[in-house]
Amino acid sequence: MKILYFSWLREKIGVPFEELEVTSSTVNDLIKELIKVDQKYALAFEDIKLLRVAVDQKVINDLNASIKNAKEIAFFPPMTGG
Amino acid sequence: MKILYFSWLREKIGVPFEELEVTSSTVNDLIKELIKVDQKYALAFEDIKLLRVAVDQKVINDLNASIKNAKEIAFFPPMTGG
Amino acid sequence: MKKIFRDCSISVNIQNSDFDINSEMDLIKSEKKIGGITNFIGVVRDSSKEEDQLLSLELEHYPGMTEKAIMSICIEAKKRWKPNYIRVIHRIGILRKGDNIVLVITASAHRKEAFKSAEYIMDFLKSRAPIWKKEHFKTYSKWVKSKEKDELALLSW
Amino acid sequence: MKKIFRDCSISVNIQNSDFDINSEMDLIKSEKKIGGITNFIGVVRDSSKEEDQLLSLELEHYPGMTEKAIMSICIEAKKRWKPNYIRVIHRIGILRKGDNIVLVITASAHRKEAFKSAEYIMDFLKSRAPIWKKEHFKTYSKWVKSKEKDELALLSW
Repeated sequence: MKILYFSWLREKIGVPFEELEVTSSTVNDLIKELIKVDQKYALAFEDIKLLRVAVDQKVINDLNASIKNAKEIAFFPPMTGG
Repeated sequence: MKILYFSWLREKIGVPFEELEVTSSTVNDLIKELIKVDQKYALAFEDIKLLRVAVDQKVINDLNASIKNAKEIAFFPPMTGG
Repeated sequence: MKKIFRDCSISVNIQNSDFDINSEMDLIKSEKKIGGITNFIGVVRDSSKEEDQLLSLELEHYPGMTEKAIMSICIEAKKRWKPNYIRVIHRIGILRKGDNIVLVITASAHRKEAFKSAEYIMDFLKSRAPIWKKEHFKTYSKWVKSKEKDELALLSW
Repeated sequence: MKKIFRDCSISVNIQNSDFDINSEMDLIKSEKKIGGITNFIGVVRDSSKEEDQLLSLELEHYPGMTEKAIMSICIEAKKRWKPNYIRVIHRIGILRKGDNIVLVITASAHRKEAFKSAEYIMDFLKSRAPIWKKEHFKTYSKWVKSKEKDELALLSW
């Protein structure tokens, strides 16, 4: 699964994206799975209020959203476009 | 006193402006005074709902507005700018 | 009525000639603290039901009063939303389909103030600027009627 | 994502390069039945309290998703107000003070639909387009924080 990071989340993780084999079936589980792998994920995901997630380029509003069959998951802070 | 006409009021009166000696002291009286002078004024001022008046380049909302000391009075239909 | 931008953030012109949006924009962007610029351009539209009936649109105005009336509208917009810059150019004379009629540019630090100012100015130009339009179609001419909804739009401000 | 105007009245571009407002406008004015064109231009503003502190503004985005997200916003605006034409250009990369960031053009027969569409699109671009801004000042850099009022603005639509 391709996992992408943007803005200061990218800076905290240290890479714009990575290809990982994951076993989780929801976004929430994926976050927990990543935190177990490395401390940097714990730091990046520390303030859950500032965390936004897109599954296959669609923003999800519930961290219990399924990621089964998903091709890419993106983590980023609130958008500041325009 | 300078009296100006715009849009179809100008077309009905036949001139864009005229200099007239008037004795009226309100817009309403001026309208009556003009109508006595010529039938064309009666036709132009026929539909009072469509008549707008500016005294010295300020739109007045009450036809009883004074025109004493006024330099120019303008008659025109509702504006269609923009 | 043309004012030097540095001295006054409101500038109004009534003119026969066309305007160039890019050069108007360049004037504004040289200003500090501008984050959002809204502009509205009104263009001559063929209002006939069948296509290609409009030959020209004639715009008559009340010289002297037009500039004052538009300036008053701009001053009110400036009071309400404090945009940094307001620019209005209204053309008069004979125009053709697709020609520019009016340009309103408003600029401020944030978008909301720019949008509201421009919309307010356009709403008031419609029925508070002493300008009258006459449409010349292939087979007849007629003065454009004021619309009740334009008058109602003013009540919302 | 670049669409030919004749085939689709919505067109969205994400690009590093600048845009030219006049040529974008010319494209629209060739269209029939356009009476009003609203456009909004967002420019890089120095948000520092002292003057001349901003060196550059860096815009990062989510390639692929950005175009889709902006297109969805435009489609919603099109549904609500039926403007004849919507054009959005959002720049990314490194920009300097006064540089153009974003252009939104909406055109319709009447002004209200053009104004509302442009304002709606700008409001949603702020917090629904996957773009992030980093300000580089002389002595430090920081990611622009999202504003609560931008989120609240969406509730008014």
